[in-house]
Formats: sequence, C-alpha cells, structure tokens
Amino acid sequence: MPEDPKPPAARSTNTGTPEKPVAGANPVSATPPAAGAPPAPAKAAAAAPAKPAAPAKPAGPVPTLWEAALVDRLKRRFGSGIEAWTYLGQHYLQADGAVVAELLQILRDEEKFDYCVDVTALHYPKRERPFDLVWILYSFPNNQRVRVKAQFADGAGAPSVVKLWPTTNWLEREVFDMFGIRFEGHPDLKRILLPDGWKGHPLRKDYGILQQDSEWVQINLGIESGQ
Amino acid sequence: MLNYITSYLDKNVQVTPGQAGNIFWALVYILCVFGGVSLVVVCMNWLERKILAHMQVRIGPMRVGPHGLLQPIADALKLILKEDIIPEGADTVVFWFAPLIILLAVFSVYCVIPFGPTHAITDMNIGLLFMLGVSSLGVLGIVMAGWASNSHYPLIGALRSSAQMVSYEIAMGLAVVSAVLMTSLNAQGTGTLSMIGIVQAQQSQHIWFAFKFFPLGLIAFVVFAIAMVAETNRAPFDLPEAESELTAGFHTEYSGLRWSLFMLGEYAGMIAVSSIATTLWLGGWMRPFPNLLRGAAWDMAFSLFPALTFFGLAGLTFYGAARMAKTSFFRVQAMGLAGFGAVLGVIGLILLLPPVRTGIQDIYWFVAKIAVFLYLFIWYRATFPRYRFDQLMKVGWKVLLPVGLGVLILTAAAGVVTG
Amino acid sequence: MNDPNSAVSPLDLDAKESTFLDANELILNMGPQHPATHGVLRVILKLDGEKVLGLECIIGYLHRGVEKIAENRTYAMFNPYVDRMDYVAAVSNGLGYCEAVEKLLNVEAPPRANYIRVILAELNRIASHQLWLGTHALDIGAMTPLFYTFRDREEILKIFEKYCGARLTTHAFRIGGCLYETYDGFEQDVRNFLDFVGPKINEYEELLTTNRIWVRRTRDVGVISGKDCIALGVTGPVLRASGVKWDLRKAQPYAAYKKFDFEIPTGTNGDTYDRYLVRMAEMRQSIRIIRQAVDGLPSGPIMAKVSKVIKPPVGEIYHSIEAPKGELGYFIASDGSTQPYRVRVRPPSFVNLQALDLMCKDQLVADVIAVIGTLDIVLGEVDR
Amino acid sequence: MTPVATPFFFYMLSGLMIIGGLLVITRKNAVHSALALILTLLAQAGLYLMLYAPFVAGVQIILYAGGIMVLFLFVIMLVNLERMQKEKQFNKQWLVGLVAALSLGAMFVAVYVRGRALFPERAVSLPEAQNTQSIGLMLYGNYMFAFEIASLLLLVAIIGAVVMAKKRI
Repeated sequence: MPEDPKPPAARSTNTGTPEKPVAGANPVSATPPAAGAPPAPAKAAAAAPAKPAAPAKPAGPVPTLWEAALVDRLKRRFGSGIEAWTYLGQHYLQADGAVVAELLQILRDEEKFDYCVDVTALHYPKRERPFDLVWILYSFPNNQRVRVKAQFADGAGAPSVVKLWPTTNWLEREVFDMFGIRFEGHPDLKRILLPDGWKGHPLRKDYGILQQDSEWVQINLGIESGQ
Repeated sequence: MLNYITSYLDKNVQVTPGQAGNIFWALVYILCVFGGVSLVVVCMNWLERKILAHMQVRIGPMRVGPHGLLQPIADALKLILKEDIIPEGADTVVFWFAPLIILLAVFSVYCVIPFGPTHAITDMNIGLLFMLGVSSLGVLGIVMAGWASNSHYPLIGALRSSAQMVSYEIAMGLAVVSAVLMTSLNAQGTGTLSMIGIVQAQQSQHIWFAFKFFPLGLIAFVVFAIAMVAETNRAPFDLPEAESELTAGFHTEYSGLRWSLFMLGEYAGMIAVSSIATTLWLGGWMRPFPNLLRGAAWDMAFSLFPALTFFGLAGLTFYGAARMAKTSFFRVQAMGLAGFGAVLGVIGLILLLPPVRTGIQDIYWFVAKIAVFLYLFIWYRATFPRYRFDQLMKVGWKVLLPVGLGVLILTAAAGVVTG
Repeated sequence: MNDPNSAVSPLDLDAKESTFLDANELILNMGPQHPATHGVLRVILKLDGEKVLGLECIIGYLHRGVEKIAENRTYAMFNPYVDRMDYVAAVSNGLGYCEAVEKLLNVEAPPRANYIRVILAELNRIASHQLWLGTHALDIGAMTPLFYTFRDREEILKIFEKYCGARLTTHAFRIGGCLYETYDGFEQDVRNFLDFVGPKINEYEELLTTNRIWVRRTRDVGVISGKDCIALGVTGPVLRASGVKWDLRKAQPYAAYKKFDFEIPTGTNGDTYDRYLVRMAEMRQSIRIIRQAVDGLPSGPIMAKVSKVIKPPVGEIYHSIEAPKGELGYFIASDGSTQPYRVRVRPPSFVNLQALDLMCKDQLVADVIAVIGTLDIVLGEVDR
Repeated sequence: MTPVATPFFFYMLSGLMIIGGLLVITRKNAVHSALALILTLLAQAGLYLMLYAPFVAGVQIILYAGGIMVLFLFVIMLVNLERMQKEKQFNKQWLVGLVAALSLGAMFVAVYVRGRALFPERAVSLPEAQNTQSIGLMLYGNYMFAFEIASLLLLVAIIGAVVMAKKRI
C-alpha cells in the first residue's frame, strides 16, 4: 500500500503518478501481505488474506505448507527458526534474522544450492521490522529453486553472503544503495547505481517518485532542480 | 638557355635528368612525379571509400557529384577550410614541423623511383639505400607529432607506431638485401643498389626476382609485402590509430590542413613502398612475359593495353551515365559523367598514336603493378581485424626477421651453387 | 584503490617515489564516453605498462529507476518500460514480464500465443546476437562483419514492424497472451527469412572463424572457468562457453519450448573464441526452433481470459527466462491492488559485468575492449 | 662527369652544420636540441655526398638520423624532463669551455695554414659509380675479421641492454 507523501500544492501538474486516494479503503491495510507473515500469529491465521477485494471472487491461491526431505532436515536443525511455504508451486523459507546466515551457509554447502540468482529487499513501513530481505537460490545438480526470506529492522545490519557467493557483491551493494540496509562483512559496501554523494534511498516506500536529492543536483549539476 | 633544354632531348643522351645534370628537366620530372602522386592520392581517396563500401555491402559516397566522383575534392576543400587548432600547451614549433618531416621523408623517396629506363628524377648509385634511409626518417615525424600534442593518448600512439616502424624496417631491409643479392648473379659478379640497375638486372636475367630460385624470391617478396603494410601503419597493423583503444593515435590533436598532410603522407607512403616492391621483385617497368611472348606481334598487342584500359574506363562511365535516373535533377550529373567518360575516351585515343604508345609503355606497366598493390592495401583493410601490439611485435621480430635471414642465406647459397 | 577520479598523468614521476626503471602504475580512465564500451560504462584500469593489474566498473550513468516507476504504474502500464531495459532484446524482456504476471494471476497463455511468443523471442535472439557480432568484430578491428550483420538484422526488424508496428522496443506481448493476431503472410515472411539467414551466418563464419588474426585476438582471451561462472552468477552464452550445459529453455521450459527439440551449444575452455562459436551455434539453433514453431503453429485464441483491470491476489513469485544475454528474472510482489508492490528485475548484463575484473586480470588494454565486447552487456539493462 | 656540387652547396651545408651544432647546445628544450642534432647529421650526410661517398651518406642517414636519433627521442620523451628544465642551464665553468674551444680552433687554423702540403692540390677523382662496390669488396675482403669482431661487440651490447631493461628474464 504505497502511501505517497502528499505532493505540495505548488506542484500543480503532477506528472506521472495518478493521485491515489490515501483513504483507508485499501482492503489489506490491516495485516501485511500473507507472504511476509510475521512469525507471531499462528500459521493457520496468516493463511487467509483479511478479505478479498471483491466478495464474489473466490479466495486466490494461498501459501500452503511445504513438506519435503529438505525441509525436514532444516527443521531438525533450526526448529521453529524457519517455516517452509509453497505459493503457486514456488517454495520459500521464512527464516529469522539471527538464523538466516547459518541457513544460507547450509543451503549452499550441504544442499548444493551453488548459484545465488538474486538478492533483493521489500519495504513494509508499517511493521516494526520493515525490511524483508529475499535470497533467490538455484541448485544446478538438482535443478531446483528456493527463496529464503528474512525480516530486518531499519538500521539493523544484515549478514553479507559475499563469501558464499561472489555474485552477491554487486547485488548487496545495490540493495544498500536502494534500501539503505547495511551488510556486515561486505568487502566494499558503497553505492553502485546512484552517485556517491547522494543522500536518501529511492526504493523505500517513504521516498516519493518525484523526490530527488536536490542538494546534490544543485552542487554537481548546477541546476535548480531536476524536475 | 634554349640549347641547355634541348641538349637533354637528343637521342644519344640515354640517362635520367638528374644524372645528366640538367636541372630544368629534373624540375620538370619532379613536377610530373609530385603532380602524378597527388592525383593518384586523390583517386585513392575516392577508390578506397568506394571499394571498401562495395566490399561491405554498401555503396559508398554517391551524393557529391555522379557516383561521389567529386567527393575527394569536397574532402580536400573541407580540410583546407577547417580551422587548424594547435592544442594549448603544445610545443608549437615541433607541432608545426612534424607533418612536414613526414611529407619530406615520403616524397624524397620518389626521386629515385624509376618509371622507365630514363624516366626517373635521378638515379643514384645507392638508390635503394637512400630510399630505406629516408623512409626511416618518417618515424621522426611521427614521434615528434605524438610528443608535441602534449596529451597521453597521442604520446602512447606515437611510441607504439615508431616502435612498430623501427622493428619492421629490419625485416624490410633483409628482404631488400636478398633481392639486391640476386642482382649480383651476373658476369662481373657485383650487383647494384641503383633502382634502374636492379630492373636492368632482372631484364638481363630474363626473370622477375619474385620468381627467381622459385620459392626464395617469392618468400622474400612476401616478407617485404607484409613489412611494407606495417611500415605504413595500414590494415592489420594499424594499431596506432586503433579507434577502439587510443582514439586516433599520434594525429589525434591535428585538424584541418595539417591533418590532411598526414593523410597525404600515408597514401604517398603506400605508393612509395609499393613502387619499391614493384621495382625490386616485379620487374619495374617491364611488360609481363617479355621473353616468353617475344616478337613484334606481341609487342604490338601489349602496347595496346594502355589505350584499352582507358577505353574500358570510358565505357564504364558511359554505362553509369546511361543508367542514371532520367529525372531532371539527375540530368546534370548524367551530363557530367558522360563528359568525364568522353575525356577518358580521348585519352585512350591519344594513347593509340604510335609515338605515344611506345613512350607510355614503361610508365603504364609500372603504374599498373602499383595499382594492384594499392588494391591489396584496401582489401586488407576490409577483411583483417587488428593485431594486438604484442602480437604485432612478435610477428615482426619472431616471424619476419628469421624468415628474412633464412631467405637471405638460402639465396646466397643458391647464387653460389648456380654460380 | 586510491581515489579513482584523480587521473595520475603517466609521466608524473613525482606521484610516487619510483626509480627510473621501476614501472609506475598508470591509472587509465576509460569511458563513460568511449567508442568501445557499449554505452555509458566507465572502467578505471590500473595498468602496469600495457598489462591490466585490476579494474573497477563505475556504472549508473543510465539509471532511470525502473523499479521505482513500477510501483506507481498498473501492471499493464509498466509493460512498455520493460522493453527499455535491454533495448537490444526487447521482445525477451516483454516475454519475461508477461509470463511472470501471468504466473501471479495463475493464468496460462493459449498455445497459439505461446508459439507466436517463441517465434518472436527466437527472432529477437538472432537479432541480438547479430548486433553483438557486428560491434564485437568492430572493436577488434574487423570492419566488414558489422555491415553484413546489420543488413541481415534489418530483415528481422521488418518482420517485427509488420507484426507490432515497432522495430526495436516492440511491446509485442500483453499479459495473458498476444494482442495482435499474426498478419497474413507472417509464416511466409518468417520462412523466407530462415532460408535467407542460414547461408548468411556461414558468410560471417567464413569471414572470421578461420581468420588467423581473429583467432589470435580471441583465443585464450578473457578466460573464465565454469566454476567461477557459477560462483559469479554469470549465465547465458558466457556460462555455456565455459562448459556448463545449462539453458533455462531446457532446464525450466517456459512458453512452448517443451514442444521443440534443439541442442544447447557449449564451449570447452571459456575464452572469447569459444563464446563467439557458442553464439554462432545458438543462432543456428534458433533457426531450428523457429522453423519447428512456424510449421506447427496451432490455430485458436491468442489471448487468455484476463480481466481488463489486472488485480492479482496477494503474493510473490519469481519467474525467469533465457534472454540472449543470460537469465533474466522478475520477482514480483503484489498486495492485491492494481499496482505491483515491488518489481525486482534480475538483469543478466548487470551480473555478468561483475566477471569483467576476473576475466581481464593480466590481460592487455586491447583485450579489455575485446572482453567487454564478448560479455555482450547492454548498459540499459545494467543500470535499469 | 662534371661535379654537380658547386662551392655554394659546400658553404650552405657546412653553415647548416654550424648552426645546428650551436642550436644543440643552446636550446633549453631537450627535444629541440635533438632535432637540431638531426639537422646537423643530415647536413653531414650531404657533405659525404659531395665527397663522392654515397654509401657512407646513405648509411649515415639510416643509422644516425633514422636509428640513433629516434632512440634519443624515445628516451627524451619517456623520461619526463620537466624537472630538469626548471634547474639553471649553465654551470659555472663556461670560461674553461671557452678556452678549450679556442685552443682547438687555433690548432685547426695552424694545420690548415702551415700544412698546405698535406692537402693535394686538385680534387681526387674517385670513380663515383664504383664506390659502394669497392667498399663492399674491401669490407668483406681484407677487413673480414675486424668486421666480425665489431658485430660480436654489438651483439654483447644488445644482450646487455635487454637484460638491463627486462624486469623478469
């Protein structure tokens, strides 16, 4: 539910973003999307989304529990630390922040997920731990994909996995650039896409679509504002 | 004054103007040669763009004049009118002098090139040595140009191209020595360095040196052909101007007329090295198969070649003019082309006249052989990618040098054996 | 790495106490305006004479914030933006995005739509490889292939233009299938093209494959092993040229790829020459696929039942396809509204570019240009 | 064969040499003095030609102007000489230099004036056409051994240079 900060009245023509009424009509404001279900509520409760938008529409596909040998091995090791779901045939593990580093280590070494496809993040400003970090892994030997998700508070450091998969070097730098999540143990954590002196992290929900680091623009480009 | 001029013209003086000490005729020859070379450079400019285009599925310049024929003139005009920038912080004296040294070096090679038994500006006893010496002066011009531009890329480009030219000069020298060695296989046992002497040696030995001692002459010829391409920074060896790495090599900072001097130098250099190769290995001004196809009938047939080529060109231009679109806009171009075709036809007719026909014979065959080399230069540029610098040096030092030495030794051995 | 933007002049011996004979490190700044960096890529090279000690890529000059825009557009409105990322292979971008949203909607495109999608995607692969070959050969100095490849690529662009009105950024697909029915004469055009391009690829091979200078400039240049590729997440022809036989069209088939048989060409020692051979072979395999697809094109609807306003249920999915440059993935999280909550694009060029430093170690400056060419990166996709 | 070289050429060439020589020592910029040196060497080649020694003139152009001076320029450009230029050009011993130059000049004049008998009256007529051939015969005939030793010496010098310049043999 992206809440755009009300653009100041001065800017009459609001190019691009259709003005979204911020009224509370938004159906799912109460509970965060099921996929990011916080571990606290009981598993069954998180399953059903609060109320589908159109009452007549049948309930959409829902994440179901994922039973597999892999999951049992991981459950034996981590117990309540992880939960395994399947959504539309795609398996993902919901892990705790503390446990996720070790989980990724095991997934790579024992479960042969030798290729880290992607590292990315989602931002839910409403939750007490607003950032959802997602690692998408793939195993060449058994041609299988899995996603590992973990929640992190703002400003809390996330574990860097550059030692496990060198490809995550730039991927983590981009997540830091766009979300501001610091990765402990990253060899060279600095911005990758935005200019070095840029302040602010664009992909956060509270960062407006038209907003810019006007101070950087004025200093470096010598123009009043990018718009 | 008048008899000074006519004294050179009477029949018994069978020597180049330089040797005859006749300054007037030497000047006339110099003007002819330089006028001819500039004309050829202008044609080369058009030919290179057209041939390269057709090799690359394009049609080349078509807009300036019929089939782009006025393109070289347009280029020359543009370069003359363009602003001539001297970069700030550049060493103006050296910057201004560099292209002149290159032109000096390249054009002074022409004064010993024999277009015919007496058609050369002069014939020095050390003709070939003089040529190699002066062509090595060209390196100085490049080094100076690179240094005077006062920026990294031209400096690195200049160092690279001078290193390349210095190392390929050696391979060139060795190939040349083996050719000169062949000239000494005659009665009195001493060869000659003079260019006319070399061609006369080939005449007396009734064989082009490229085919003498069958594989050896050819190998020396090929070694020279490769070294000459590297010497003029062309085709696979055009690393100093490698656009993708060093932007434009030593003449990055030049513009306008000064830059065109570099281009003039490059094309003139190509013609110079091709003419050395022709003189040494392909029997200079001799017509093909002088001994095999002896007799007046064959002489007559071969003497018609110059006229035939010009008629062929005229036919081509008329065909082009005929195919021109019939709209009013194209009418001017069609007329221009037809006029150009008529001029070529008239030249062909003149070449048919008996006195002109025999006189032009030597020059025609020499220029025809050079034309083949120039076509090869363009063909290389279309097909070959560029050598990397270390590979380029490796070919120069580890392939051409040993092969050149080997050929030299074997030629000497063959000479002793056939004795 | 000292401050990269202080370009130390090569002759400035005061910068470091170094004796006359000691090699002083030259920091060479290549790009972002450079004829051979395929767009706005800036590479800081640390050189010892001609040899590359290390390099660092500075990217972001073409960053347009596509993922931020996605969060403020509806699913259908975002579709054209996807074409602007890898503008050389726009059809594959569109295919990936539409299939990801269809998976989110739990909808399957009808068989005819899938066949059309495969045909256009493979045509796009040939066009992308042709553009790669032209510019790559030009970087190494061979001028002629560029004109050959662009002449042949023109035919493909004509087919795209006839089909969907655009040549490069085609926006050819919609969520749920294809919007346009194939124009009459489509099969004939494609068949003519297949017969036309087959011998043309042999022409490229004649020009380059046995060209000694080409081989010398590409053999053992920018070598990367299979293991390093997987560790660095490198995918696509670069991975296959290092000996790993992995192609998403076979490993996890999508669209109608299950129905066609084709091989996956692989190389052995992962150098520039093998990547060249793999891409040429891939072009031939694409011709095989298109021929089978055109012959077996089924009739029937081209659009699945998808409501005008696309409101997928809450949830997240990741879907990836085999784009000409490698694995192109879309991670879409929806919150049930008409606008996606988060669209994450996993671009192959961005990840492949990471391998540039490893591949250029101890190579020469001229090889850096060749390696950038062989990685076939497009800066629109790297910077997003 | 009437000699083409008239006294005019002789004075011009030697004048060039003197000017070149002076420029070499007076120029502040190293490259300028290198170019002046090239001018001197080329003028010297011209003088050789006047003495009917074309082979020596050709070799002079190739070796000196084409080879050695190019390497001079290489060294000058690779070694960054801005620092040198800042220091003062002239050292203190110009007086000693002047005295030495004058005494050398006086000696030349003395030899020229008194030793008139040494120089033959008329110019020696050398068979210009046979010059190169005779050198060749002499070089490979009588002085074969000296020629080989000299080439061996050069080989040692080359190997020394390579060892010195190459970091990793």
